[in-house]
Amino acid sequence: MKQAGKKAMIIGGGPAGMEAALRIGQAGFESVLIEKEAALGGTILKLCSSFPRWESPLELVEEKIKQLKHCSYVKVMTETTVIESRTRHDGYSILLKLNNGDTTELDINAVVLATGFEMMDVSIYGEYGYGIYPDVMNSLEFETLLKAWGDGMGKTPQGVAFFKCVGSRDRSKGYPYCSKICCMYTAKQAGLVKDMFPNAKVYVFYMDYRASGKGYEEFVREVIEKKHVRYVRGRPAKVLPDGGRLLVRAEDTLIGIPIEVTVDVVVLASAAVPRQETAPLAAMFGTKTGEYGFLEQKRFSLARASNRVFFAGGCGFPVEAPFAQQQGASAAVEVIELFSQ
Amino acid sequence: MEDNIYTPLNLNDIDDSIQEEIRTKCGIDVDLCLECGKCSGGCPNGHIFDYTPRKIVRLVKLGDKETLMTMDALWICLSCQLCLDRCPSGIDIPAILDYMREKACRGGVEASRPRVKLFHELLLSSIRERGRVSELDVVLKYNWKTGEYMKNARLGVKMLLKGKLNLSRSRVKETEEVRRLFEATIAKDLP
Amino acid sequence: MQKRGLKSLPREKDKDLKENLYKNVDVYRLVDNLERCMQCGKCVGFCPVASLSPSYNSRQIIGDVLNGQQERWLKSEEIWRCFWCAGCYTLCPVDIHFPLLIMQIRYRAIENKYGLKYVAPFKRFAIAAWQDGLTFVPASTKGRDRIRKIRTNIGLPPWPEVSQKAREEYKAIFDLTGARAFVEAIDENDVKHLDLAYKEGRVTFANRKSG
Amino acid sequence: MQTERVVNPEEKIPHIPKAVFLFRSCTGSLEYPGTESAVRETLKIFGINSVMNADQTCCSGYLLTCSVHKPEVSLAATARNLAIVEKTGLDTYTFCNGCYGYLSELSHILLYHSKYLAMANELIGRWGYRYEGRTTIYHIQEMWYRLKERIAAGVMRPLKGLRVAAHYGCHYLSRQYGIFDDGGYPTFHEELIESLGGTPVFYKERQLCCGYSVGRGFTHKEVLVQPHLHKKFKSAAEAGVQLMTTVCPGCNVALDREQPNLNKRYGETFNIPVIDLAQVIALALGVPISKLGFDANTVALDHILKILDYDKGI
Repeated sequence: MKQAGKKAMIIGGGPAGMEAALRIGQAGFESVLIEKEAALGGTILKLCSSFPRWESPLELVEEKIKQLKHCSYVKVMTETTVIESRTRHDGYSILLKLNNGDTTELDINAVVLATGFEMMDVSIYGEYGYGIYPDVMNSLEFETLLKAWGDGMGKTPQGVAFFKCVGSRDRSKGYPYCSKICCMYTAKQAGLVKDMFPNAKVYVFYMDYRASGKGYEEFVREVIEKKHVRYVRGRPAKVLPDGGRLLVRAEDTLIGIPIEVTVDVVVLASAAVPRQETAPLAAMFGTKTGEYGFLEQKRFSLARASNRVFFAGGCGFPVEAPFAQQQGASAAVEVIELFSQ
Repeated sequence: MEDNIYTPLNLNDIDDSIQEEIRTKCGIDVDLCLECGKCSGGCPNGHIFDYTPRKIVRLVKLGDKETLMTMDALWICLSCQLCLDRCPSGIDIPAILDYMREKACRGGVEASRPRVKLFHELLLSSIRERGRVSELDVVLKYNWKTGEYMKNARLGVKMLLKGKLNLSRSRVKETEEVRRLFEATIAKDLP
Repeated sequence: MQKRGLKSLPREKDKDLKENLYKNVDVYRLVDNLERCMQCGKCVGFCPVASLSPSYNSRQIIGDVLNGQQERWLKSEEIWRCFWCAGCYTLCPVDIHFPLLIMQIRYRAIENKYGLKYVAPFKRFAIAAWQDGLTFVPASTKGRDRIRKIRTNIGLPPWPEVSQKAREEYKAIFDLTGARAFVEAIDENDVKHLDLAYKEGRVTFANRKSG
Repeated sequence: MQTERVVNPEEKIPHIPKAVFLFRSCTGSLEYPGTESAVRETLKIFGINSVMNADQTCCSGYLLTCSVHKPEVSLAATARNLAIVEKTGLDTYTFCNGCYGYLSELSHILLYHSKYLAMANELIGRWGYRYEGRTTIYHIQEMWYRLKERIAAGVMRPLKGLRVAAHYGCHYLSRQYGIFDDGGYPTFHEELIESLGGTPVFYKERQLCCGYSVGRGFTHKEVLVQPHLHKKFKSAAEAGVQLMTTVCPGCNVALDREQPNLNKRYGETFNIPVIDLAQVIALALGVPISKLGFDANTVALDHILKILDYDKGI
């Protein structure tokens, strides 16, 4: 029996959004999960394998979709976006654009924003030649290349170089914050390349590697010691074209000499920034965003941005998939607490 | 105007032979090194090493055989095992230095501290002949070879008066076996 | 040949690790953000001088200035090698203008009478500049005539017009700021030997013929 | 060209001025006078009067960065020169990267350290000068890029696909903020060269410094500058560069005068003439060659002029 005035809408079908919708539904409240893409899953659909246990992220998505189908209180609407919303006394009436083009208006009592993060545009780093040399790409684009290599397509690389902290921890051209997850997914990507092409030379240029999670340090050490990825401490200075390949110039700060390396592919672990849709949505629901566009929660609350608006996952700060789920669940708890008053 | 201008090391040209050798011959995997610098911090002679212990492990990774054999640290390392004891990954740096020292001697590389090398040789030859170190023998030979005949002479007299200097040129019974032991190890496997 | 020419460095005690120690180098407050340095090595990776002489390492110079080990660099050969191309400033994630720092280290070196041989060639230019109001005026009359000839065939006045008023004022600025005394105090024939500050601890691939 | 750190031309030069204050460059007027005359001729073609002033002295930045005198002198000299420009009410246009770099750096220091501004104004006040920071400092290459369409339209002698490489020079790109292109991968010179009919060349060491800029050419010529330039020219020669353009007479000196020494020392056969971007534009716009002062160059341009079959006479 659907209770009147107790309907939640979750915007964004990534791990955070799916978990929030599921938990709210399982608690017996109506929840509408809308996703702008055709399929649920968000960014992790693009990834292959995961850290720290090298599992395929698709299994997580399938499991969640199965649970969502199983729960009758949850209504999933893919290829749907929010046009505008009017505030009402007990929530919002939100105008949606559906996949077949027409629109519908729903009365919603609580909104959970789970729009996730995306990669910063690193073409500002002229020295790395992103957007100029085809073989320089950011980590998300590299995931698609990894998939292509996995299916046997694409040219076998002799050398791959990963650059960390491109855009993050950089106050002059990027953002001062550390994007938290690049150290781990770069180690994962480097390990995958070494698995696929054992005699390729794989380098990771780092300043620090931050592996502060359960099984994280062992994961990175395994990539360094067992898979023999060479970690070089020194942020790269320049990428130059050199006879069809790419020459990387950097310093090995641990021995203090300038070094070079010629590779075929350069992967930039760009900073994670909130998706562009986060800012208009936040404005639409009157919630405040922080200095870099991430959503801010009220003090002492888990995920509450304002009294009927909550958020979870990458739109708050870049976060790994499992923790995005946990944040989705805590947003759901606060919604359930709101509905059960 | 000869032109030995430095060109940046290309990481692709690193020859792993020295790292492989140390892995197979000494059983040390330098990839375990966390580059934390604990060894260099504690090293008693670290401040006068041209390459601190951490940098020595780094040199092995960079495959710079030539510097490893000609560096000064090779001969002023006291092999006090502190770096091994402190290393979070248990990398046996003194063993790496021993191995490189043997390789340098065998390769005829001129030692940066000839006197230290001389002292090593005198000790070993004394053991080889007599099965144990006879101090007086080694000291006199060292003074003779380095040309400083009267070095520590006064100290020697004081030790004699206190009975600290063992004058007898003692010898082990089975010196023949000790010699065969030396032949067996020195001759073969080191490249 | 007991010593291999390596004088033993004092154990790098942190005796003078006071706060903003770099202030006694950055006297003109031009590199206020020096403490932001993350020692990330981007500047050395780009540096054209470091790729030719590895003992020149701008990251380590910043590190030493921050930790109070400035004396090591005053007597060094390396601080005179910077090309001032400021590529390190362009790349630096925290916008440290390194050339302005090394300029001030050079002042400290000059005050302690080091590196004068690298300043002497410009003494002539500075003195000539007071007279001509221009730099790079060739010393020889042959050089000056050549310029006059080239300038006249392309239709320019034979010599760039610098008014007498300009020259006097330019010269006066040198006198009033005490720069003239500074220039004249530079003694060309004090050719003190400078030592590479960091040649030890450097992987010398110099004699390795790489591709 | 991209990103918001970089200013787009219409913003920095909203409208084309009738007259500009052309800041005399010591090297530009002495070593390579062709640069100065090319700049003035080209500006004249577009009806821009270039005002020069005999009271303006050397910007003294070069001597400052060679550590031969302390910053007070350069701050005072810069304040004095810019005060002269402010009296004319025009924008300051330099045609040397060094002048541009030092003027903008020193004026930046003056305007952000009130102590230094007061000191400088007090010093130059005795001659009635006072610097308030009203004039903006440009480099002439920004004017060429701003006039790109009119230059392309006015080309009378196209470069016939000549392989031209642009040398940007460090002091302009290292200003980082408020310049026309990102220091990491500038392309606006190449666009200009293309509009003149040349083929721009992106060789590997395109952005390497000329190595001469701050006196290292005098103090460390054999030790550092020649090997450094050898690396740069080897990469340029491999890429088949026929002509190199600079926007700084200092770089011009380094790249042009050093080639014979490199050939002698390394047994190379570099023969790449180096001229200013203004000279290339003037050449393409039909300015008589006699006005461009090519005889000041060590590496002769005759073979280039023959390729473009410009008769040397006009």
